[in-house]
Amino acid sequence: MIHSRHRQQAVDVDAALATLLSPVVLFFALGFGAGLGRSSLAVPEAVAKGLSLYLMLAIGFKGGVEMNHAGLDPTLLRTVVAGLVAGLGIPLVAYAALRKTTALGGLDAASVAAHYGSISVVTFVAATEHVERTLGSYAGFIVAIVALMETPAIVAGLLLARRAERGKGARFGGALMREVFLNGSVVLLLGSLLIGAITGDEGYRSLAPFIASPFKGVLCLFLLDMGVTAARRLQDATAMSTRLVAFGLLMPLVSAALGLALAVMAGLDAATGALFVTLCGSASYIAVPAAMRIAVPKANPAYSLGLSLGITFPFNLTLGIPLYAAAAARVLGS
Amino acid sequence: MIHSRHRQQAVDVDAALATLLSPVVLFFALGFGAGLGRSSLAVPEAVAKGLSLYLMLAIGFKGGVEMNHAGLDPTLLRTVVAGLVAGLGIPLVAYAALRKTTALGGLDAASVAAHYGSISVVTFVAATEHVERTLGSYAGFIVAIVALMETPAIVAGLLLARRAERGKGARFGGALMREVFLNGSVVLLLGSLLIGAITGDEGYRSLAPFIASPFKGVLCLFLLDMGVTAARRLQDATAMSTRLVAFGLLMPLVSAALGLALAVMAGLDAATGALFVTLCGSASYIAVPAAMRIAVPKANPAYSLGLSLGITFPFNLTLGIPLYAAAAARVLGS
Amino acid sequence: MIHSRHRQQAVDVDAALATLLSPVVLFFALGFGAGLGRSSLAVPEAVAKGLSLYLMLAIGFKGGVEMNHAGLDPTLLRTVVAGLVAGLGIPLVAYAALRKTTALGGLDAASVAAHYGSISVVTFVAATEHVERTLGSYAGFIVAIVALMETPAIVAGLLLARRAERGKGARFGGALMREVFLNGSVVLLLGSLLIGAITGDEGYRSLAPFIASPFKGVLCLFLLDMGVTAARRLQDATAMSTRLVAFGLLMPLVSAALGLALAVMAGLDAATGALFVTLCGSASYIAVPAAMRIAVPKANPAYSLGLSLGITFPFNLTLGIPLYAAAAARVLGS
Amino acid sequence: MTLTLHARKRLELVLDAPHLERYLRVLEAHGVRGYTVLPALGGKGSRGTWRPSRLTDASDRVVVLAVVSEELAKELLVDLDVLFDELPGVAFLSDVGVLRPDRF
Amino acid sequence: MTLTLHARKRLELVLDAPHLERYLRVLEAHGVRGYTVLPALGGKGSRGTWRPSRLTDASDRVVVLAVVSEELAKELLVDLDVLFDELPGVAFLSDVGVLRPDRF
Amino acid sequence: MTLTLHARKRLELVLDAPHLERYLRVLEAHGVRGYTVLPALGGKGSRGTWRPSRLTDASDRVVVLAVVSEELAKELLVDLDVLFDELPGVAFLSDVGVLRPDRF
Ligand SMILES: Nc1ncnc2c1ncn2[C@@H]1O[C@H](COP(=O)(O)O)[C@@H](O)[C@H]1O
Ligand SMILES: Nc1ncnc2c1ncn2[C@@H]1O[C@H](COP(=O)(O)O)[C@@H](O)[C@H]1O
Ligand SMILES: Nc1ncnc2c1ncn2[C@@H]1O[C@H](COP(=O)(O)O)[C@@H](O)[C@H]1O
Ligand code: NA
Ligand code: NA
Ligand code: NA
Repeated sequence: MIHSRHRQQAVDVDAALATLLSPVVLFFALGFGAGLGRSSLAVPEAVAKGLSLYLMLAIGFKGGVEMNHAGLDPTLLRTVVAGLVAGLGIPLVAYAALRKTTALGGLDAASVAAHYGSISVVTFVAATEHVERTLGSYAGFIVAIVALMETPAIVAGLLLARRAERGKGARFGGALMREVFLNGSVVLLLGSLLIGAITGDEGYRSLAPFIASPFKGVLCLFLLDMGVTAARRLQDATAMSTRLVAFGLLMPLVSAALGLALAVMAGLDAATGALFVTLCGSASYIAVPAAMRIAVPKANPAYSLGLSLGITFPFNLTLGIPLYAAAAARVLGS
Repeated sequence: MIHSRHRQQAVDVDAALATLLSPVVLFFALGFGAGLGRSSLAVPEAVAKGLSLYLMLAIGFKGGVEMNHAGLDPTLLRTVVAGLVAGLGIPLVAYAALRKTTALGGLDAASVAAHYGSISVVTFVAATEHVERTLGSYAGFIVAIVALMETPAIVAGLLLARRAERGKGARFGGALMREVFLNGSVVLLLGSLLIGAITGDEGYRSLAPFIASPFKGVLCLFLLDMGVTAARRLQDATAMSTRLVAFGLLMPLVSAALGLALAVMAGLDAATGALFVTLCGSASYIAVPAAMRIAVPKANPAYSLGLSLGITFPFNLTLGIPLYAAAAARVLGS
Repeated sequence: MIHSRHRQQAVDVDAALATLLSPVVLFFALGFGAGLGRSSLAVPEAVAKGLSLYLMLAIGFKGGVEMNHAGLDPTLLRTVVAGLVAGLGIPLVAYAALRKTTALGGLDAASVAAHYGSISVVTFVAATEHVERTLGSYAGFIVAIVALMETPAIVAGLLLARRAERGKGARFGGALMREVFLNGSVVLLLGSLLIGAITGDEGYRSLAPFIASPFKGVLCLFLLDMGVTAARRLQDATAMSTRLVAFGLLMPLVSAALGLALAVMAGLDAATGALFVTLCGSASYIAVPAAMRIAVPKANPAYSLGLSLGITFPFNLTLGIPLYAAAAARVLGS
Repeated sequence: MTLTLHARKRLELVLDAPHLERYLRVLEAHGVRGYTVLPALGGKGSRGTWRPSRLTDASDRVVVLAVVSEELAKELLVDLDVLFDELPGVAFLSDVGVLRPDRF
Repeated sequence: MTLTLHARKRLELVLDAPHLERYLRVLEAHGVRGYTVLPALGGKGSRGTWRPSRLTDASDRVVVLAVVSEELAKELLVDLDVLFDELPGVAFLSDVGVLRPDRF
Repeated sequence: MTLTLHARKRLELVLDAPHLERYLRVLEAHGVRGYTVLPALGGKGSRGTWRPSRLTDASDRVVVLAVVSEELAKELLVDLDVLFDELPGVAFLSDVGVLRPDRF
């Protein structure tokens, strides 16, 4: 028993090392180092956005093709519920933690909380690489959960902001509703998933040389850019207190633990569960910032982006993902 | 006889359905829906332009390699003449139709007419996918015809604009001549065609992993963007009367019918003929708008782009192409 | 003897012709022609920068994988020294030549000299295509030399500028040091090299569909853009005297001859030597212009970019590379 | 020959891109007949320095330029002043002359 | 220490990108020694609202900024007024001070 | 209702992107509380016409816009004048009115 646990730990450490030394993480580290050293290395903004669209299209389509194979999974519905619980619950925990332990005001705390309740698509994509290598294939429907989990936290964050400033700071409205339910990444992920599910293997064969073969390389180039961006965000947020930094490092662990409990309840297998846990542990930097800007204009984006991009994202990419996967393997059985 | 026609129709309908449910069209529909719902989904302009260059380079090069195989085709010259007739004739028909049935002024009608006399490269590219699947391979030289047919309609539109406003509204000049004969898509298509013809199979082998394998995937991403753009153009053009909308839907059918007659005269096979008919039925949204802006500055581009991108392009992509291909198969024999 | 020299020359001419008629050079010529004719053909700036990053990432990574195979090469150190000598020596020669034969002032001559002492990554990439085809595989460590040779010439140019204007025109400082040692291309090349060396064959397998298969095609698209840019630079520099033009054509030959001597001393094989000679013969248009702008603000970039991009780059791409490779093959034995 | 210039006001706004629509609605409500939107690369204000946020346009700023009559400018400022309580943004007003008075 | 500022005119044009060359030719013809071209993202004018046309630059607009002497400004306006009959575009003129009078 | 406008100075700089940091350092040193940086597409000056240099940003220009008090403007001009001896760049100063005087 103890013996096998040792062996298991050795495997975990090997897998974690393999991930840390994978091109994907190394290119991120390269960008991060360049950014910290204020090198002139920079991926043009338009190209970075294009790469991000590509990754979402590819991951959505592949998920859809998987769903086409597997048919409707009985655990799908339970996972949807788990995703909703996480998306609405995590912001409450985050908000309470921020108000208790840091000096952030109500609006800023609400905005940051919304970021942590939502998810990071790139963290998810990087996690699929690790999970496929260590735990095998995952259920395609998890991509639908990715899209689904972008939104509820925005609503939670908004309600928190309203409570914080009685109707003044936070606004609902047409523009916001569009941002919440029709934001680009939700539409692209769900749309590609649907197209993958409709066109199935035939569609996959015709698109594979574009969305499958070069996928990992594109991810490397994208993470190079994410490294530069994360380093800049970290530097912009130099005003951040130690307590805020601690929040950025501990909150993902809290959310991931919650996610693991939910994964058990939803009856997920280890691979799919590891991805679900990663989603819970990750923080948004695309959909939520845009929505919060409209909904809570007086919140300062330097806090939320500094934390989600500058601290939590690098942590998850390097240490978080292997940790979440190892925990999921233990608890959900590999 | 009746029996076989039935079977033929069933085949047509199947092929049309297959095209409507192909990833290419579905991604267009996704973008179109996102655009209509005013989602924040957007491909950066620079990336969209880059994808468009890629498609032209790839289609031109592949056409050139085909020509290298086939040698000079005796029907090439006849097709050139057919393309010239279409490029000069369609604007006259379109102008007369617009002046008779809509409230457009002379300059605007001339500008719109020029758009319909020229061609849409993306419609052509999408048509090659459908045609290859249903009618087999086409003559590579048709790509030269694509490049050729961009230009004559501009001259026709210009003459119409001059007649409409006696020398005041429309200008010839160096900048315009460059736009007409050296516009980016003409140069890239013809240049890539030539390079493909020179380097032949050896060139093809070295470039295939770039221009052939991922082609369909790139087309999907590009059409996602075209969907968003087309929806925006349609919304910008809300001021458009029912009669203008009717023009946008019927004019391609008229042009395609003319194209079919010309394809018969030129002696084209079904696959090549289907592409020629599609070219006639399509309307420009790259070369002609740029040229008209210089040549007829007082024309309002909202009309021409609203019609060509907002109405005719979606129509052709979904219903037009299968229809043109079916008609070509019937008339030219499959 | 004479007989074999004839045969050798025939081989050289064939190889040169094959390079001149390769898609890579033909697409450059297409862009160059379009630029001279002032066609509207244009690759968006962001896309061009993205392609350039891709090429550096790919070439760096491939070099690193090669180094992983070969282990540390005993000639590496000698080549480093040779690169330093070239990077510091060529600017001195160039400066003297410019001051003797042209009317350029001290600051402008120093700036141009720095460009010629540094290297052009794209010329190098194009040369690898030619060299691999004609001389076989080269040592992966040469990519490290590429990165290394970007920098010393900047220092040399700066010292020349200081001498020319006693402390007034040229400045050292934090921004400049960053530009010199952490400029984007140095960081990306060396970083990718390192990642390739760390991840080796396994990394290569996972990234090959992105960085290896489509490489040549991407190079074609990039060179199309370089053609347009080079033509524009040439036109902007119409004020350039015949003597300046002569400098742009002869200086690469002088530098290449120096490079050949250094390659002999360093004991390089023909393929690696040909690339080293090409590096010496090429002139920078990315790293050095940026550094000179900060270091010697009063120098006019129209001269340096007109010469390096408008004259030397096209010369090297078409005639220079085959010439350098042939010379290296003769002298270093093929 | 000298042309007469007609006095108008040049209103210049710097605001966050996500709020552009709400600001333009104010302009439209007052019947402003022309304006131009320009991109900004970065800057500094009461909320610190910023640069474009790249993957999301949440921190992009734009400059809106509108040349209007003096009365219209005054009316606009009243409404903009209210908006500035809720949304970030700054406004500058200066004098310009225009050639075709009927257009502004 | 206070520096003297010299009075000049700031000419601002909003025009369609495809016609930029023709406008610049007018500036060059009058010997304008400096100008700057800025991109625009969108706007509204007599021909309705517009946004960049993406695949073609047919509907892109630019802003041209030129600081010139008063006489030169007057001369320019006369020619621009003629051009405005044929091409779309608007012009605004205002007062500025510059440090180095010999340059403008 | 009419709002009172407070008089301020609008400083506009056109400079080379690689030197932006050094110019901003001057602004920061004088305690400028707000500015906006805009991209430029091309232009002409004493060093000839230019367009963006694409692969390197060595020839890109930017426009810096800062609205400041009159005293601050004067101080800034003195320092900028010194900088112009060493670096390329031009400065224009004009009058503007602002709504919230405490911010500028
Ligand atoms: N005095 C100023 N001059 C020019 N631009 C300013 C000024 N103050 C603020 N801005 C711009 O307005 C933006 C928003 O200001 P704020 O909401 O105060 O951070 C800043 O990021 C600047 O781009
Ligand atoms: N009053 C104005 N203030 C600022 N920009 C304007 C104004 N009027 C027109 N413009 C700009 O000039 C462009 C062309 O105007 P127009 O030709 O009248 O449609 C518009 O799209 C706006 O970008
Ligand atoms: N009179 C002017 N009006 C507007 N912009 C100018 C003027 N003079 C110079 N500039 C801008 O400042 C840049 C640098 O000027 P220079 O250093 O004189 O070449 C030019 O490229 C223009 O973009
Ligand atoms: Na989360
Ligand atoms: Na047509
Ligand atoms: Na060199």
